[in-house]
Amino acid sequence: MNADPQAKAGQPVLKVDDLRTHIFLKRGTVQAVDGVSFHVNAGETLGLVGESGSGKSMTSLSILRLTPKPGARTVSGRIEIDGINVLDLDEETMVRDIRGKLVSMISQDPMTSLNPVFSIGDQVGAAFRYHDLVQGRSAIREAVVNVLRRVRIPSPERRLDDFPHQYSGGMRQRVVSAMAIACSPKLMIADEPTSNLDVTIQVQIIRLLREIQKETGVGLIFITHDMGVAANICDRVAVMYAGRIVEIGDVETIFANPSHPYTQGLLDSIPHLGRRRERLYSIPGNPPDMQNPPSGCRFAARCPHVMDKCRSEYPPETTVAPGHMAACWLVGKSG
Amino acid sequence: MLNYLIKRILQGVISIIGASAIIFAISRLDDPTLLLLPIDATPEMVENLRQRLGLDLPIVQQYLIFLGNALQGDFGNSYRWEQPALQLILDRLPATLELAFAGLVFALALAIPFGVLSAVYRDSWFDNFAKLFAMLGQAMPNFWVGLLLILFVSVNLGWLPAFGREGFDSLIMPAIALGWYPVAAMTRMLRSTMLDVLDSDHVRMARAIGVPNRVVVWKYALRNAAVPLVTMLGIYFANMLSGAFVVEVIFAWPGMGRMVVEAMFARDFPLLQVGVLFSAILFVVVNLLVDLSYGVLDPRIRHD
Amino acid sequence: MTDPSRAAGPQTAGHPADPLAPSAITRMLRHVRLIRAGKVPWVAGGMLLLLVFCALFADLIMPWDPTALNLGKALKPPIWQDGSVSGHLLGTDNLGRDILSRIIQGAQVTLEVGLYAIVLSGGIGALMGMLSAYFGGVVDAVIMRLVDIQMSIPSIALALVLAAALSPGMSTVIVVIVLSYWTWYARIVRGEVLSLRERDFVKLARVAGCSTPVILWRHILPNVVNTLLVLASLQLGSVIIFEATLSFLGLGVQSPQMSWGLMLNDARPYMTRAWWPITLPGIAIMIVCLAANVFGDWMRDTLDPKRRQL
Amino acid sequence: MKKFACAVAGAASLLLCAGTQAAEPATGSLTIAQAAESTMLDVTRAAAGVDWYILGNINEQLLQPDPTLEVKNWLAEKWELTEVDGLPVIEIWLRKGVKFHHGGELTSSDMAFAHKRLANPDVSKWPHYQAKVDHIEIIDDHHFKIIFKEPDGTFIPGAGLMRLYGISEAYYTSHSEEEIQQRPDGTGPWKLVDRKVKEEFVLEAHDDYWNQEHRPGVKNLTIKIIPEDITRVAALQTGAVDWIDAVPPAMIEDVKKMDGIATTARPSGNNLFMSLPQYLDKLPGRNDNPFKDVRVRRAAALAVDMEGIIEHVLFGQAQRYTTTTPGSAAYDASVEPYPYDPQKAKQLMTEAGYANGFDVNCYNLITPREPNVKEYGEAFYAYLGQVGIRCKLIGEEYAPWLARNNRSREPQNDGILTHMWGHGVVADPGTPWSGHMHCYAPGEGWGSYSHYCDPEMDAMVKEQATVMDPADRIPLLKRIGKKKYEDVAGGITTYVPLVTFAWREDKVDYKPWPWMGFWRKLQEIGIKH
Amino acid sequence: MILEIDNLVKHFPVGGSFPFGGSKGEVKAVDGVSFGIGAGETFALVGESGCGKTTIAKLILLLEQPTSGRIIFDGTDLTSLNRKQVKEYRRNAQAVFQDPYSSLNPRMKVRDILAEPIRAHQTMGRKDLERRLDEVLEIVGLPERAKRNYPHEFSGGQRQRIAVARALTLNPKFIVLDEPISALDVSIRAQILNLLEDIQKELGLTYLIIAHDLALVEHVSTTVGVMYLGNLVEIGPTAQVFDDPQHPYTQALLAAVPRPDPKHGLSEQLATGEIASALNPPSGCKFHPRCPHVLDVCSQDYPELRRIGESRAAGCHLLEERSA
Repeated sequence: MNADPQAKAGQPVLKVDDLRTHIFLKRGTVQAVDGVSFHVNAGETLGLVGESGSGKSMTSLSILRLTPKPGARTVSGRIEIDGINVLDLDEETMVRDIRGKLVSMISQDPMTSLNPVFSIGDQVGAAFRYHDLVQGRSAIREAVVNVLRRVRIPSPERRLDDFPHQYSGGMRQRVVSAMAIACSPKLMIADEPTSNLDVTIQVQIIRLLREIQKETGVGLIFITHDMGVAANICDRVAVMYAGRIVEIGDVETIFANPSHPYTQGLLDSIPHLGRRRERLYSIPGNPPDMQNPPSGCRFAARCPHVMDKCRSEYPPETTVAPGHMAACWLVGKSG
Repeated sequence: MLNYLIKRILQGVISIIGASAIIFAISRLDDPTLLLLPIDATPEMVENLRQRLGLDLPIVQQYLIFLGNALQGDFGNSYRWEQPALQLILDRLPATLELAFAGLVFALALAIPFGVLSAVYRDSWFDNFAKLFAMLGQAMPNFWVGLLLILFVSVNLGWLPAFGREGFDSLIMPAIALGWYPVAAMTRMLRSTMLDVLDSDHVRMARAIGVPNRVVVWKYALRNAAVPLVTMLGIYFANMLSGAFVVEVIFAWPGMGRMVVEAMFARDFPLLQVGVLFSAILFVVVNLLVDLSYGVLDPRIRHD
Repeated sequence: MTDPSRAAGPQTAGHPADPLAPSAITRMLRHVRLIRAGKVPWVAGGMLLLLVFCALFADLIMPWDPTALNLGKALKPPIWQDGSVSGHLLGTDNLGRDILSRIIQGAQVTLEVGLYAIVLSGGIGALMGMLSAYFGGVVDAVIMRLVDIQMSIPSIALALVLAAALSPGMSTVIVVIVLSYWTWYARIVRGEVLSLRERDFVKLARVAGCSTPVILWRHILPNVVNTLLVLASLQLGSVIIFEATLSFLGLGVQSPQMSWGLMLNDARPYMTRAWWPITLPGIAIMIVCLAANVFGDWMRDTLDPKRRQL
Repeated sequence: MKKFACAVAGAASLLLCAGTQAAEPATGSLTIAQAAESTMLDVTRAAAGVDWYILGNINEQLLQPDPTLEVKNWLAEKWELTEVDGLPVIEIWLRKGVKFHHGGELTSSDMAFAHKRLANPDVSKWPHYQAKVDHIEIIDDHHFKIIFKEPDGTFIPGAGLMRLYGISEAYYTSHSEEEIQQRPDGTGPWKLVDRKVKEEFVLEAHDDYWNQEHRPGVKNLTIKIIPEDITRVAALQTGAVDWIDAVPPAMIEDVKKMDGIATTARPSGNNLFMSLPQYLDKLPGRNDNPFKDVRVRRAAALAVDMEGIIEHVLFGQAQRYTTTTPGSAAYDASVEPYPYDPQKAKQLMTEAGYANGFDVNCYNLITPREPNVKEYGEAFYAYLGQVGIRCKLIGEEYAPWLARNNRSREPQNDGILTHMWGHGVVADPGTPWSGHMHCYAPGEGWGSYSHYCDPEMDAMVKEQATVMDPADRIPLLKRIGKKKYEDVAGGITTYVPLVTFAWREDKVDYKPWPWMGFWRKLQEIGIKH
Repeated sequence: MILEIDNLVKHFPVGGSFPFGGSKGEVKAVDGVSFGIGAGETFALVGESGCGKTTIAKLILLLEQPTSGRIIFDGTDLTSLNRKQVKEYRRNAQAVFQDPYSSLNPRMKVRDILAEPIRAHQTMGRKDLERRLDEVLEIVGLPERAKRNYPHEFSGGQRQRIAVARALTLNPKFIVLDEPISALDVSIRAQILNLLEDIQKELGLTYLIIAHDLALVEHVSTTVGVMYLGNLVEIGPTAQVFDDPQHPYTQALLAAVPRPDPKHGLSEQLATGEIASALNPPSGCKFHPRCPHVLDVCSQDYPELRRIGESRAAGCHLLEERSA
């Protein structure tokens, strides 16, 4: 893994190796994340694309070690952030040294990601206060103003003592971003940060994240279900289906030359602006029940190219081209 | 906020007038004169008394007279004490308020740690213990708790005074008897609110930037749970008042509850009326305060 | 409180800004976790069944006539204590009546009061709540003001006034309980219906051309049934306590009818002499209430995965 | 001790004691507890029995019984019953040197004022007791005459004991009605100095009290109101209070066993009986009324083991009575209560034609006006069932019960009814008998509580109402009592409750006195030294 | 024209309830909107959240009463119908809503859900009813046995099929589709979209589709109306509007759509700021605070829709300048 050939810019800030996070329920176990491996380099954006329930959010929470308790638990794997395996750390160290400082998160819904009863200054300031980076009221205030300015909040001095409900949706997402970047983490996880925003605002946030990344060189995991957004922001894309990564590669490759039938189907089934009035491809069937996933390829039941082997054996991750891997028996065959 | 306040006060006034009309109407279903005279009183004496009390008038007229006088602060004389009923109640009000307040404090003192820790350590032994302990309070009539406390703590052990209102000691047992009941509901509400808050995006966000658990729980989350908790306090205040009627009797607590209970047995309607009306007024006022506190507790409402 | 669904105006963004809304994962987790955590409370359910059994077959299972006096056997302790007399498992009261038999018979009154009160208050409250929410406007305002008025009168105080006017008794107890509890149902059902009314299937039923009664009957009511069941099961415990309290104050069920609260009242003078008459009916109340509450909690967890504050 | 000396000198030397030797003012303080609270502290307005618990210590009458229940001249030094123009006149010589709490000395005009106030129906709860008095003629400050319009048999030894209280005209006319209730004035041994409703009364010994022989031995007395029985007993046990009244029957044994606690039991002013609906021609659901047959009434009286009920239900806190209790003008020791004889009862039932018994409504008073009254009723009715008088038990709370008692109210009594008051304890049964033994005569004031009707009895009851002279009156009352007993008239007499007082023996010096406040008169209570 | 909307206005009062009046203000959800839908057409209303498109759908479905304006369906004005006429209208106009979880009554079996519209309108023999239900189920591609199940036994996509089936039971002419696929999983969306297209072709239906996804709108609609804060800012045949947007808002909206094509580059940001509150909308052109081409006149005068070419219109002062 160290000699990862795809490492484009900088060193990997995150390496995830065979991560398995399961949700344990009385009636069975949901294998929400079931053997996921990928890495993120500094200054790079990795898109984690997939439908709801494909395990992308659970992957990101596993990295932060914030999987919902009790119930969800990371059962195996390795998560290295900046060379530290966070799965070995105790909770106290996670709080003190990792979360916020090494890795942080921008959560999905700007309307619910801010605590309604504390002021913006208070909430953004928490990142400084609890990491002992900045001491004293006025110093923290100043730091907050600075970081709010970095996320392009107009006249942050005046809006510091406002409460979240006094901010618009887009502004709130900027505040959340400010909280995430406050302590200059090396890795940032953005979990569908724009899917609840209107397109005109989405554009603003995407641009902001790009700019922040350029300024700080932070590694970014961008989780989305929208192929368009992924194409817009990501350097590399990992496509998840039913708890596993089915395809991973450069963004150009994935969109131009998708190798996994799921990726292909997904791209064919969404309407593209400018390509009007063509009949869309529709992926038949429904995603599998994650409590009883099929033993073979999880996409087998919906795949137009399904073979007998697909139903019995899970296809290994196969290199299609350098830096482009897909988990499909077809790839192995043709490639 | 001001509009809202005016609206709430108006609503409160409507409630109180409505309550007074209902209580008045019910009270007039019975004729209390026999209880107010010696057993060998002559029919003329009964008639004389009925006239003096105004009970011979049509009920609507009686109510309008009552309402008119009440607006001038005259709630009539107690039949039995022949003193202004309002004064009798007002004299006793502080004791009742003290008891209700103590009951709420006791309930909160248990419910807050129970609710918060149950949510944090959900499904643990503590969660189960807190649930059981709280539920026990909800499963026992407060008078029974009171009697058992008197029997064991006062009579057998001699630790606390069994009656009266003298100092903090005498407040403990009535407060327990009164305050235990709502603990379960408050704990459950807090636990479930805390669970929701602890599962919420903003708490996850706070954790994600490295805010320590104790801060998340005791500052971020608890503060979010404050509004539902205070709302509940407002509603349970009525429960405390209701409970006080019984607990005061058991512990010989000199509050208005006991007086009102006796007024019922004596069919002392003016006193009963004022007592019940004051409970209603207290309830309305407390809930108005609760509504006002939302503004303090929740900035969204403050700026509305 | 202002009603959010009416005040919020036309179009809220796709996602209501509820800061407490748990995420999708947690929602899923919670739903399932509750089924895991909320084991069917066999013990509680069994206790309630026992109560029903006692009430239904009281005449068959009572070892003694619960009203038969035997002054010579007054205040004899339960069977396991010295001085007990044979045949009286839980001892006798001050008139030598068998406490076990009286507790069994008390179960009858307890259940009777409970059922009447629950059915009536639930029925009235649900109807009021549904009408209030579905029609809104003046209907809503009038019903809600009634609720306010009702809520502002403490239930014991109402019982006092009613008892003074109507004379205490079982029917007065039921009237008081119904008057005190209908508001509870009405408020919760109203909230429920307000949100149901905004649910798409109700709107679609209107689009389909269904009349209001049909919508109320087929779409609204079946969807508040769970709530009503949960409320009813939670109410049982509190009705038992309430009835006991009223009877204890002398406002409730009156001798020669008997209830556990009345037994406690009767036993009060002897509590220093004999622990059993004051303790055992109280324990009966406690057990049944505990069972009712545990059962109600379980119902809430099972039937009300949203876990609103019922 | 001067007090002691006076007591030895005896009642005859009362005047001497009071006139010549001023006792040292009492000192110290005691806290006692009572179960029930007096509400109306004005002798004119007070109606409830409990009001006298306090008023009995503040106000005094012309005559009063002493601890042996013998009626003594009290505020009256001497009185005489005469007749002028065929109408009775009572001439009274008032005791001299009787001082009011708030100053001034009792005079004849105060008594005339008391009469006027008591006769005023707008103020008084007792105008009917003054109805036959025409006026009071004042002769001098300590000598007046009560002039009657018509004879009033119960006026002198009656329930009112001349029915005139020594109240200060000056005080009552210069204070508002509210003030009077807050701080009543009187001549009694105790003066009310403070009062907290539902909490306590603070009394102070009246230093100028005229009766030096029977006076408080303590200066300050606080009466706490503790209605809860257990709490009250616990308060005595823990020493929070030094004396309590109404020890609950169930706890008598416990209290007696306590260290350093003394108790005494005294008959209360109440008497219980079971009223039979003899006035009806038909009982509900029947074509006849078995209770019209005296054999059935006697059977009912014989059917109940009252001794057993007293022992087990009332814990011995009761005594049986027949006509009236000792101390009453009509008391007749020769009349024994009906024994418990179910055989005889069944036989009488058979003779009367009710061998198979019959069903009847039985109204049971459930409000604890007396301890365990509900249980007593339950037990009583259960015994009746054993001889075939099968009860349909119906519990009634005090207010509806009171209405059922009263013949002018609906619903009227159509069954057996737990009843109380009506035979007159301490003094004279004339007034209650007028209500209970005479046929109901609407508008005439007779039989307003009567469920019994018999012409012969009517004549006797009417007669006693006009006979004022004790010499003639007492034999007449005894005749009525005898007939009442034999006919089981007005109901089956059952028991007189006993009230038990308990106090800390080492601290309290207490001698019970009877009064309308039924022994709560704290005439002689003091601290032991 | 099967449906014509004429100067439709819907204002919602905020706050205030009986008997305490005193409303705080009005949300101008729909503020004078006119358009027409031809038979067999698919008309799309597009715009960001809060623009009033869903309110228009509700008004058309008679779930809300308009403040003013007219809605003419097949020549009759819906705002003045009696109860019977309303029922008749409902036969012809049905709807499919966004959330397939909320739009099916969880307490009813699929059979009853589907039969409900029929039962509300006519008495039909049991056999005929079953036959009709089977028909619609076949149309939406569900097996007959689905009738016996409850909604929770189906996946989101299947539920949306049931919802479509229900809309079809009465053989309506016109269906309102309010965000019909946005609540579905990405891989399911195309299924429903294709289904809707097939049904339209087969049954000759007219659709009004409410959506915020421009790619979707371009894909399905024949005519499009772009809404902003309660106003229609641009309307015209979809192809023309998308190829050559005239209103700056349309332009910004289109530019902002992320293309699933990495070569296309980052979407452009042509509008600044965020949508204003409908409670307190900006004066003049409501888009002017965000408009990159704002003129002085924009903040003062409301730009009425101006006809552009044969079948298009847009409401912008720039167009006046251009034409002037």
